[in-house]
Amino acid sequence: MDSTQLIAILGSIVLQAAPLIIAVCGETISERAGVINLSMDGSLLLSALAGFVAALLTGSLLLGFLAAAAVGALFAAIVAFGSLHLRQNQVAIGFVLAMLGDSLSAFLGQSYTRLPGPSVPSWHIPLLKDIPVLGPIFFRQDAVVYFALLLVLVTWWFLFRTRAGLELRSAGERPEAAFSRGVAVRKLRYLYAILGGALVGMAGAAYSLSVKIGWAEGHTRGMGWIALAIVIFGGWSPVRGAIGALLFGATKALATLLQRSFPQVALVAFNAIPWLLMIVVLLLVSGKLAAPLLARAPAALRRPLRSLLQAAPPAALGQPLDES
Amino acid sequence: MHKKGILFVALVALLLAACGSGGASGEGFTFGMILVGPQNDHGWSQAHYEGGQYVVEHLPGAEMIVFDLLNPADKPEATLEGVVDEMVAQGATLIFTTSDEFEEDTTTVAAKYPDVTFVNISGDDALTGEGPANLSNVMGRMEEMKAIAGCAAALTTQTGQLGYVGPLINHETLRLTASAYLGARHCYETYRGEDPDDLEFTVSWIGFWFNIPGVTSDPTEVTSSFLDTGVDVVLSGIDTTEAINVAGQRAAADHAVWAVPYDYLGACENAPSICLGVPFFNWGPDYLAVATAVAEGRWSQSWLWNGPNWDDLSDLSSTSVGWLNGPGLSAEAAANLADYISKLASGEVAVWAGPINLQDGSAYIAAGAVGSDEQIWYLPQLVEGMQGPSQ
Amino acid sequence: MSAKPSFLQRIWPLLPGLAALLITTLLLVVMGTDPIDAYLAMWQGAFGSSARIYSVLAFLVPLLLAASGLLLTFKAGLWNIGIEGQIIMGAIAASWVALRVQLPAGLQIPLELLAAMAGGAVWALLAGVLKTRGGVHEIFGGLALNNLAILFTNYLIAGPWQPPEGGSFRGTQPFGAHALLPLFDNSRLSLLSLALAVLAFAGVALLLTNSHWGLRLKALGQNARSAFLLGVSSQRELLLAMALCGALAGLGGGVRVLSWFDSLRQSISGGIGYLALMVVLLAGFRLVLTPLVAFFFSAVLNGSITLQLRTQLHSALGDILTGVLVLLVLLFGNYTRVQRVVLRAAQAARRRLSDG
Amino acid sequence: MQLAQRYGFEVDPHERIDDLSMGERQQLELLRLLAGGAHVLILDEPTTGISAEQKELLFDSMRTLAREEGKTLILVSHKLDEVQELCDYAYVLRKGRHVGGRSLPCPNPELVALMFEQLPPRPARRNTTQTETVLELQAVSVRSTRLELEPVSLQVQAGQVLGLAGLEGSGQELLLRACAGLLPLAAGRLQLNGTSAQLHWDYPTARRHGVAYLAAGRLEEGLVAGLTLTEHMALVNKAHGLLVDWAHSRQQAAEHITTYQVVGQPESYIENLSGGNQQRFLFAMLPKDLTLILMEHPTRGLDIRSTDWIWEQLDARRSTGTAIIFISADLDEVAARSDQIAVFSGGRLVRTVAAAQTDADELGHLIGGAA
Repeated sequence: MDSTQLIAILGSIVLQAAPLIIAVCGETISERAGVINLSMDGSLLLSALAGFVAALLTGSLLLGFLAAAAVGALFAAIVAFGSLHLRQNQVAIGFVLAMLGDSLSAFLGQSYTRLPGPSVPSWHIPLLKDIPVLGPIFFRQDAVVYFALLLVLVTWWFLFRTRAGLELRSAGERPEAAFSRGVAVRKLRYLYAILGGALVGMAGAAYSLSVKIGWAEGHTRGMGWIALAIVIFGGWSPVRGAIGALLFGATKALATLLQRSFPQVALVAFNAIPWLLMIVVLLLVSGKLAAPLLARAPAALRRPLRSLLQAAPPAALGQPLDES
Repeated sequence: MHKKGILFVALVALLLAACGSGGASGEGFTFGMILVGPQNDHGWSQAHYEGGQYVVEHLPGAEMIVFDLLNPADKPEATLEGVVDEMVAQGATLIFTTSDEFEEDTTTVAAKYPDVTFVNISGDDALTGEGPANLSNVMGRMEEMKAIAGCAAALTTQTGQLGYVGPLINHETLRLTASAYLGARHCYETYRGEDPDDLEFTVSWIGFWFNIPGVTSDPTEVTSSFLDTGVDVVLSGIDTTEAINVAGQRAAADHAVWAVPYDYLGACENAPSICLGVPFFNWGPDYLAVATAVAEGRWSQSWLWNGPNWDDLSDLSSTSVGWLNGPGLSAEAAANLADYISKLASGEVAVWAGPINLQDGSAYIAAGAVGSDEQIWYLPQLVEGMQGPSQ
Repeated sequence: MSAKPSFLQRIWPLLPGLAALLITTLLLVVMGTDPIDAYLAMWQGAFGSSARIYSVLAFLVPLLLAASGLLLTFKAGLWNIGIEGQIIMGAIAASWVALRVQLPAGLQIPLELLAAMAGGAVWALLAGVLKTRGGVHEIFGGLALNNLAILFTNYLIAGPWQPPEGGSFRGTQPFGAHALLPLFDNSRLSLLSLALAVLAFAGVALLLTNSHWGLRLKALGQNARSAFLLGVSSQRELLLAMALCGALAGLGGGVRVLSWFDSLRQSISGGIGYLALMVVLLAGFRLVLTPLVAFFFSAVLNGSITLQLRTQLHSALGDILTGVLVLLVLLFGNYTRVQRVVLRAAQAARRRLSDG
Repeated sequence: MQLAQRYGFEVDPHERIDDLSMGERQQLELLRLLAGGAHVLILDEPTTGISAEQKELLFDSMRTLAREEGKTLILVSHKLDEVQELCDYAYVLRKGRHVGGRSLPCPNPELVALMFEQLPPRPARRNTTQTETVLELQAVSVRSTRLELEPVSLQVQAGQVLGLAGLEGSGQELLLRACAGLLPLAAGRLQLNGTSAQLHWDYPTARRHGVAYLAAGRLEEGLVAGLTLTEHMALVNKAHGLLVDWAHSRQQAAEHITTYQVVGQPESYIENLSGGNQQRFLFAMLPKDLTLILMEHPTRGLDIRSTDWIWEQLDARRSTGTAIIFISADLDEVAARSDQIAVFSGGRLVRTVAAAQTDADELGHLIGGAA
């Protein structure tokens, strides 16, 4: 394999990871504010369908993405309403919505199966595209990739560099403290859960309009759960989450290449890699294994190592707050 | 509940009686069709579905009951037997089970309903005698069409690398994939004057007839991976259209790539400009023949492996399999391809002409010999020169 | 807030059902199907003949087994989403015995069922140990193990357990008749497995209501810290709950290969584990309701096959009906909570009106 | 950052909160409030868990705030030295009542007299202390994320009551939890009844050796909300067979309800009982023969009747040789109920005194930080 091929493969990895990155950013925002949106898998499916159908019928990609975002936001709003207002278990509601989104997409999408439809055109960014190596990998893609990359930076900046981001995080970490300091915790949680859900919806449209164009039953099945795991792996940071999504894409690409290089190894061995990786990675980031490891590390290394390995969820993730 | 059941059975009996008296016309004739994928997948399942519709159009009064997406991943509550029960209850006297996946179950269920005629597509139980007397097999002789597909790819490639997105490994897929390779090899040598050993032909199996997320490899990613690593023509052997979709997307971004879809006449629609053509199944005429025979009460067991109408590969009233040139095929390539087709038609050239070695180097078809139906149908491995797993 | 339940409060539990029905009816109307035809088809598909009823019962067996197991893990506060993989591993273990072991008739089937339980239990313990020792949340450990179990099936049926004629990805060759559960009246229903499922459910009910262990699980699920201080060993009990749940799920998987099918196939469970989770959620973890809800699910899903055949609508309609129902019950099932939210909203609106 | 320099704080703004020491966190919090434009600052025990050096720094900046910037500061503290050092006027509150005030500085004893009313004449306590040692700690130190307890050595005899006094967070909780096996020993040896249990000392082991632990938060650590009294009874009973003998457990619960004068029914859910009744029931669930009882705030939030009743129960156990170690924020209780009193301050065991030879005055001083 020569370097052009390697660059081409890396470019594909970036493209295929783009929807995952968008979904991970959305879920990170939601969880940072204290709301787990476990419905992601169903929400991705239904929004992928909605995005494709809307774009197909109207001919407008923008409307496709908006329709998908609306579906994602609706799912998130149901989770938020159920937990924040009705004080029900977020995990249970999310799980049911994940199932329901799957069956709804299968039912409603029946007549749109495999139809040729619109897709996001590729557009190379002038100047940037000519940067050696990085240009072909990151800047000869389509708008979805640029949106995903930009979203990572904006989300990171918003979460960690703005006052509103601080309030968002405080709603997820110490809602009582935030409330006592005048933060409207519940309102914020609604806002960011719905915003996060809308991003998940756009990720769905990113699949059906850019990465896996068109619609078929079960189009993105499983990706929502993987995105949820990547949020954990990413330590609830959009940057680390994006790296996680890219690494995940890389392992899948590697699995495809390995299958061709090692025909004697059973096919399923390569398909198992992402799932084995999921277990290993979650083992690594869980406090139980990481903490003793960190304790033994030299003090100078502890901080960089921790930011690499450790991932504590927002302290009040999934917990209700009584504001009355 | 039980009383209701008896009532139901009585109703069925009535329907059956009515159909018996219907005779030749097909009036009151109901047949069932069971599909493994969605009926509009632009691939394997849609080709069958349209074959069924062809019967409905040409056999006046015939009615079709369809059940699609019968696979345990999508519907744990449905079994072939349960669906057949229901179809028989609705009056079906002929049932097409259109996947290799249904082979064993069809044989079992056929024994349960000896008065209903079963046709399993791509199976061989009627050939081997494992199936009961009311079961027959139909398959299209796709091998030459795949060879034509391979030829079109070899005539077009600029990098000398072809990629084949395969479903799962069995006799059927091995022989079809190998046929594509043999056609490509022949044309690469004959029409382009290249050394056929320089032609790289790589097979990547996804693990099932179509993508099941998390279970199979994703054909979108497999195709991307091919195109990233120098392959410029992708051939599809799976039920669905991912390969041509991805290639179309690449072409829109100014890459010189092409695709050859499979199964369904209309499969080029997804990206016409880079579609070199499609080897397709045309089940209609064969299904009509079977349905008419059943409706007229003169059906008898058979194992059909029907070939194309060599005079016109796109004559939908007569050919069982066919080839349709795609808009992406250059005029020069089209001319060469027409030549290849005419030689295949005349028998001057045979796809499975020896010497052919298997992938592990063992001799399979001797020099000067042509592979027998049996040898082709039960091909045990890919053939020498192909890259990719054989099991 | 009066002591006597109001009319609304009394009919409240029925409302989610009505609403779910309304929503699916709307869907049907939008898709241009006569709802009456559709529901009639579903009814007949589930209860239209004795064969259909047997089918409903046959599908119920693994569903009820899995749901019974989940009652245990939910009681301990665990989200055993890995139950799907546990069903599959049970099926694989049972298939191993059926394919590779030859025993006298009286021993063959019991050994297959025991192997099925062991297979499910091992897979569940794996998820349990990942949680208790590795700190991996059972939802994600379970999901990964589910997919690994599916891939393992694929490996077996395409590799070492491939039928002798080679090829097909459909599954292994059919097991010998002696290895299969005896079937009832030409259906896919094995009365033995139905009896086992009922027995398993009764056992779980007994464990949960009357055993020391069940009480410890309940304490763990309610307040793990207090339970620990009162002398309950959380690791051991959680693992035991997982193992038992896995064993029941695995038994369900065994029943799938030994009676519903006759061989190990790809996607042998096809989501029964997830369905069982929905069953238990809809039953609100209540013992009495669980088998009823499981039966309801089985009937709806079986009915949706007929629905698809008659109306050409996607059979996912049945999943939508049950899914919407579970969602509505989860959201609005608790009358007092809903009432509180409504009252508060009304108060706030009144305040805003009087302020503005 | 400008603010930090103005007040002489050295807080690295890039550090994570968990990595900051308590002192640094206090500084940060102060900065945060000042940046928010606060004019009145209320500081509740601001020096808890911080070093003397950091305390000086903090006090300097507080003085700057008050004198130079005209901010109003209200300090809530138990530590007399701090109050004397920093404040202009002190109000003394006791048991929810305002009992007086003094302009500062003033002699310490005046304040102490206000803080701790004269101890009532103690009821004659039988001394049940026996000779054999139940618990011996040798240079035991315990570490938590916030505090490190310096090595402690002490002995508790059978039948003896050891009271642990000190402001909350001075280290006595760490010691108690370490004795219960809930926290690992960072160093030192722990012997129970003469057997060294340094290596595998965990909570189940401690329970097996007849150690009982009652935490402060009854519904958080001790009782299971959602379970009835009968179910609690069945839970703690040694399991005979697989199934619960509900009739027996119910009868037991009923008996305990009578014996321990719990207001409730066997079918009552534990969370529906009052705090006093919950505590009574916790006592009812303690096994019969115990070597050592460890308690955090055994009577916090209880009325006088329940308090007395609980101590009667403990006395009864004491007389059979059970040793008791308890923590209480109520100095009167510590002084009245203990044989020995260990006083903790700032992560250190300051001194162990015999209860008979001390008074609230001395305790107050010790707690306040004077060695």
